[in-house]
Amino acid sequence: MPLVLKESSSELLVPPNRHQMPPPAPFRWRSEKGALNVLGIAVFILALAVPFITASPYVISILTAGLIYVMLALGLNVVVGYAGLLDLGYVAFFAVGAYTSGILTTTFGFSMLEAVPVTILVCIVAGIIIGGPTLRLRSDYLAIVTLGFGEIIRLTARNLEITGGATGISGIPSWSFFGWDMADGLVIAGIEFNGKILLYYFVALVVGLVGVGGISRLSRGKMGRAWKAVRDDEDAAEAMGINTYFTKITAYIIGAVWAGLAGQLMGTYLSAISPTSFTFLYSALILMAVVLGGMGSTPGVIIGALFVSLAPEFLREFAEWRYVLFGVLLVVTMIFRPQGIWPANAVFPWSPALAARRARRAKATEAPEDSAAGRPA
Amino acid sequence: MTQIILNGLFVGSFYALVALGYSMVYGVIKLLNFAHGDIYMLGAFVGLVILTAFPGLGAGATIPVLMLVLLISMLASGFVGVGIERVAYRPLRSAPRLAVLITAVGMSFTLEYGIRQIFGPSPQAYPLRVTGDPLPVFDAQLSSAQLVLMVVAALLMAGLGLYVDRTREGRAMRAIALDQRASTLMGIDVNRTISRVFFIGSALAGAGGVMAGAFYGSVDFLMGFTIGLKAFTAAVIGGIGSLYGAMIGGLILGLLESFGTTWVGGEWRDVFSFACLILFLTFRPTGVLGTRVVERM
Amino acid sequence: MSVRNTLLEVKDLHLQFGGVKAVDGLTMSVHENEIVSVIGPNGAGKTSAFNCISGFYRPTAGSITFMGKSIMRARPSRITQMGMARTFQNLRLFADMSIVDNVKTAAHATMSQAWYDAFLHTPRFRRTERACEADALAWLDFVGFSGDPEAFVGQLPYGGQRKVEIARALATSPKVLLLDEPAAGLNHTETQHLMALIRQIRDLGVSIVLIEHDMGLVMDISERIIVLNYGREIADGTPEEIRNNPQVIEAYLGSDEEDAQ
Amino acid sequence: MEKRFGSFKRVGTIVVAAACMALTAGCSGGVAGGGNSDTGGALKFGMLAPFSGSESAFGEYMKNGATLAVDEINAAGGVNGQQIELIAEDEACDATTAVAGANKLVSQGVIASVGGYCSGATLPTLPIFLQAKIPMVIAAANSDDLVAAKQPNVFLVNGTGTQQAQAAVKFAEKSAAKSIYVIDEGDAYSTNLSKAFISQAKEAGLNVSGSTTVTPTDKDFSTDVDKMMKAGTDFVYYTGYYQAGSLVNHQAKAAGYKGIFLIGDGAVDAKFAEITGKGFTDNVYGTFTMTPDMLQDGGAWSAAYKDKFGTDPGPYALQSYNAVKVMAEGIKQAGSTDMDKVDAALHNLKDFSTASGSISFTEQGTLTDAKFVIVTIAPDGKFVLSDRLEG
Repeated sequence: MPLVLKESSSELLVPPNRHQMPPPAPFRWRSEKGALNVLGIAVFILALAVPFITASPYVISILTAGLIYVMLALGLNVVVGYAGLLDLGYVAFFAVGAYTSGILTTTFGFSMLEAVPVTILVCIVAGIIIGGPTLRLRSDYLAIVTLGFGEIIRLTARNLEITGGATGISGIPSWSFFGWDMADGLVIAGIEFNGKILLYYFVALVVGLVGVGGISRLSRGKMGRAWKAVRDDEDAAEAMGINTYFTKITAYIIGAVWAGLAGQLMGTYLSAISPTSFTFLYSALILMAVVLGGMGSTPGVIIGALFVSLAPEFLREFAEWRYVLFGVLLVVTMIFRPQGIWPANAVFPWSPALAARRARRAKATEAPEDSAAGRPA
Repeated sequence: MTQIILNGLFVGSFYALVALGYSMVYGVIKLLNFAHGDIYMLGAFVGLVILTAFPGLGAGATIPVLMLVLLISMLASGFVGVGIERVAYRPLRSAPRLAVLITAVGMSFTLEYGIRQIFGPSPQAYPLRVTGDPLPVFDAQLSSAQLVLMVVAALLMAGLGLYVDRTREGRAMRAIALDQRASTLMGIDVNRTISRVFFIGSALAGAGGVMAGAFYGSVDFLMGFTIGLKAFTAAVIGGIGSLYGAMIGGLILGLLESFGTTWVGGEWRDVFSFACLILFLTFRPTGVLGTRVVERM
Repeated sequence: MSVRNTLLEVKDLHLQFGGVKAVDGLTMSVHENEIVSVIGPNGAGKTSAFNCISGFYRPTAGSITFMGKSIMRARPSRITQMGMARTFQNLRLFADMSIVDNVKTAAHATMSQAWYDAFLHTPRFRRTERACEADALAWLDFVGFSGDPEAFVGQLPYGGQRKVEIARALATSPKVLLLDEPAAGLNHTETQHLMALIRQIRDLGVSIVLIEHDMGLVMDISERIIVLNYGREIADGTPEEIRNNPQVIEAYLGSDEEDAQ
Repeated sequence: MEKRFGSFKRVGTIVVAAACMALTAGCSGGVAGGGNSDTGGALKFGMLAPFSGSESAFGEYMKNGATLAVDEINAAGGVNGQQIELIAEDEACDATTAVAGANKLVSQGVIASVGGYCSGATLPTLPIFLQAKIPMVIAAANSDDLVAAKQPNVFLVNGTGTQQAQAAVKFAEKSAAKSIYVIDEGDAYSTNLSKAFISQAKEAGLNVSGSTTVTPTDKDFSTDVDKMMKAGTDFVYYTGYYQAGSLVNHQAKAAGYKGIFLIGDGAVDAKFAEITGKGFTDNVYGTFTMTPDMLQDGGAWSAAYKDKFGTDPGPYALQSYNAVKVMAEGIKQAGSTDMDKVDAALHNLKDFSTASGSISFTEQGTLTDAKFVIVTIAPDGKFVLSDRLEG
């Protein structure tokens, strides 16, 4: 007796020859998805080991900055990669997160932990205010309007007193749980973690992992499919019962909250924020990370973010020419490899070969035209 | 009061000149050319190169020299605009809209930071200075230089208006704006016309750059970014795609900004103009002159 | 035929693009479990009427009620959720998604899965995903698609894509299915399969509204035919009545007086 | 398909194993981190200056000034017998880059910090150097927030906003200004200076008729100029940088402004005259610290700078030179590189003679006498001494 699991009411149309419910898929080491997960875990463990290999504050601090870039790129990937909305003012939410937590902790005496829920709330409101009017627009208007909003938020932060005017906010406390403050280090089993830098590296790493796992899972769920449908063909998505406006707003809000959290993390990590680090240049850099890495592909976006944030540190002369190079890279990528370094649909960069082989197989079984159709119910 | 209006109109004529390029390109191939603001900057730097190469020029009577420099940099920026379209936008003509927009952002970065590497980050003084003694206009004053520049801008815009309305190429442009495929069937060489649109739009922006350099006296690699955004706002206010809309939109934005700065203060100037952009796009996306285009399935 | 209650009721519908009157006073209705064809010369306003009914165009006048509720101002997604799905004349599948994902998107309205279910991979997420996957595969099987569901839509032949689009429309569990020229571009055998498929869908209790030019298919399968010309219906009846209705013939073949001049 | 992915499973496990080994092996050495292991060799002086971003022109001048001082000290036998090595890192006038640069300097074992240009970027590096027990002599950044941080290891060799405002008020009184109008650019430096000036001018009973903020990235300031003219202004104090300052001056004069146009030290640069144009440089004055050409042996200093770097000394080159000299003197008198000893030595430094006069520090680490003077534009476009404000 086929297991009828559609718990919605009976009037729903149920396909007649329903397959027996396939057993829950085992964690298939064999399949590509399984292999990707293994690679992901391996990279995470390697990243965990880095502080034990070289604990120089400089390497750790640029890695933490890199991880914050990865978080931002993940958030923007939801907006640009999955839902196809070109957001050129993404750093506005990064600023909202940083400033909300900064103001709450310095002027209103919140502890950093209490500031987290408020920051999320403020980011949701900001997402609605910015997303609301703009998401009805066509994508090219959306690009300029989000850019406009990014500048509005930066200039407002620069002009208002409460946001510390042009000098920004300083003296933002680090996280403290039940009396223990991040700044005074930690001793676990003999290993002495001193200094805020190391601890924030681990915090950023864990939050990054949550992001990578959570957001890629999100993209495989119902909401993820809705985003991709809206990106491919908005009218067809609407015809399939997907409220495109609501779907776009959700993508926008999830991106906003994620950037807000990254902003809060950067605020506590740097302990001082100023409007100069929220200019359009940073929105464009995050966009480049997403586009060069591969729009809509989590591994690609991580690689893109690390490239954009770490390359200038390692190649000193590159620092001068990086913006010109990024500009050229963007144009070249869009013309010759729009799907980026690690394409979204391929699990591994070399998978297109596999996808092509799979397609040939599909065509082989599809060929005998007069077979299946119209079988009696 | 009239002083504020005069200031607004003067700044507005610069916005209009650059906005024309935006509207033409958008009207014809529905492309938001982010790099358009940077061509304004490029025009200014071409003028700078000419003037530093021939120092004698700066000393002579300013107006004829200005016209000569204007002409050369308009040609140069025009060809750069055509080059950009040929290299970056033509291969993506059938690509999804997102890809073309991102390419435009990439091209804008390449131009901005390319010029920065050549001319250095700090602003350069402009060898040619257009200055004139102030002429009293009611209770306010407008310097003769400002008057000359506004007249030149008006002439350029009028010339463009005639070109688009009267000539054969102009009709071809309007045809492509309505339906690109149909116009190819009517024997219009679409690629050549689009290159011509880029040429004219960029030349006008280049002219704006030279005039700004001559009047204000300094040019830097980021001047294109701000004016690009303002020009787009002007194009939207006027009704993107319509040429006269761009002209009117530019003047309106200039006035809005100068009144805004007087009431609210200089630091809120950019916030004020972006707010106008967002309000217009939300409540009246087709702008003052734009026609309501029904999106056919 | 027993008197079945009407699902869709269109009264005096008007739609104008600038000067062009695309739909000019159309009145029609669709009853439960029925196959209705809408035919008419090119430019008669068939697809425009379709787009008004499915919410993509906002009509200038008249009324459209579906299961008793007016859907004049409803969004297309709301109309689909209420049970009226449609396909498109020029095959609008999601190119970047696999075939099974294409069909799974259609279950969006009926699936009860919040975004945090996916984020936290809760049991409800796994259960609803499996149910949705099973439904999608079943619908693909039902329409006779036997290729690899993980392949990309773009790699399928035209006939295969047609089937996937119908499967996707069915996955929204509709009560009325609007098919916009489903037989366009199909060869003879494929048209036969389509006819059998449409009857099967009707047997599931779904009424079908068909825009079609293939007169063989229309005459063979329809219980009722509505003929449109210049934006309004000029005939509405069984295939036999329509076959020899003078106005229909005139609309299609032009009247004798015109030839005489 | 089967065989193809077996290898992934193996690759995955190998990578995981390697990571664990690294974890155990490296665990002893790596974690200690922090702290400056004294390698005995050269005394490393760290300098953060803007080498990219909008202010990158000033990074080179600062580095050259500091290098000149380091070479002079090393030639004279170094400090306590040890040679000095200068390490410059990019601050890009941005908090994130400055923090990364500061951490890089700490990890390279610097024992002193002599840089700092943008106040907004220098502020977040203060706790990093404090935690690494590194004394700081800040060459250019002079916002009062740096003093408000109340860190014992922070010393400023550039006069703060408050001290520069004192000089401007004295000059306004001397020129009997009847209606003063203050213009700033909304950034950290210019708002700090304009607020300090307005409060002190009001205390001194001067009539401040109004103030406004301009957007530096714009070119057209006619509306701001119009507001200034309507206030019947006869004395303008522009506290921003030369890029916009020169345009505001030009447009004010074009609109018929005849009064004094005083500018802050940020705008005192030969480019100001170049951009504002010939015939628009009269009545332009600047509050500025002593420049080499104003000093008795100043000429020799700029000559030494010129033959080493081939160009004239730019703004803040002198302050960076002084910062290195002061830090070296502090370490010499403290006899060690320990932060607390050096801080104490710097605090009781009495009239240490430098290229721009004698230096001693107040309690909060600022100059006791910032010696701001009034400069004006000479016919050749350069800024020259106009009034020592001694009287």
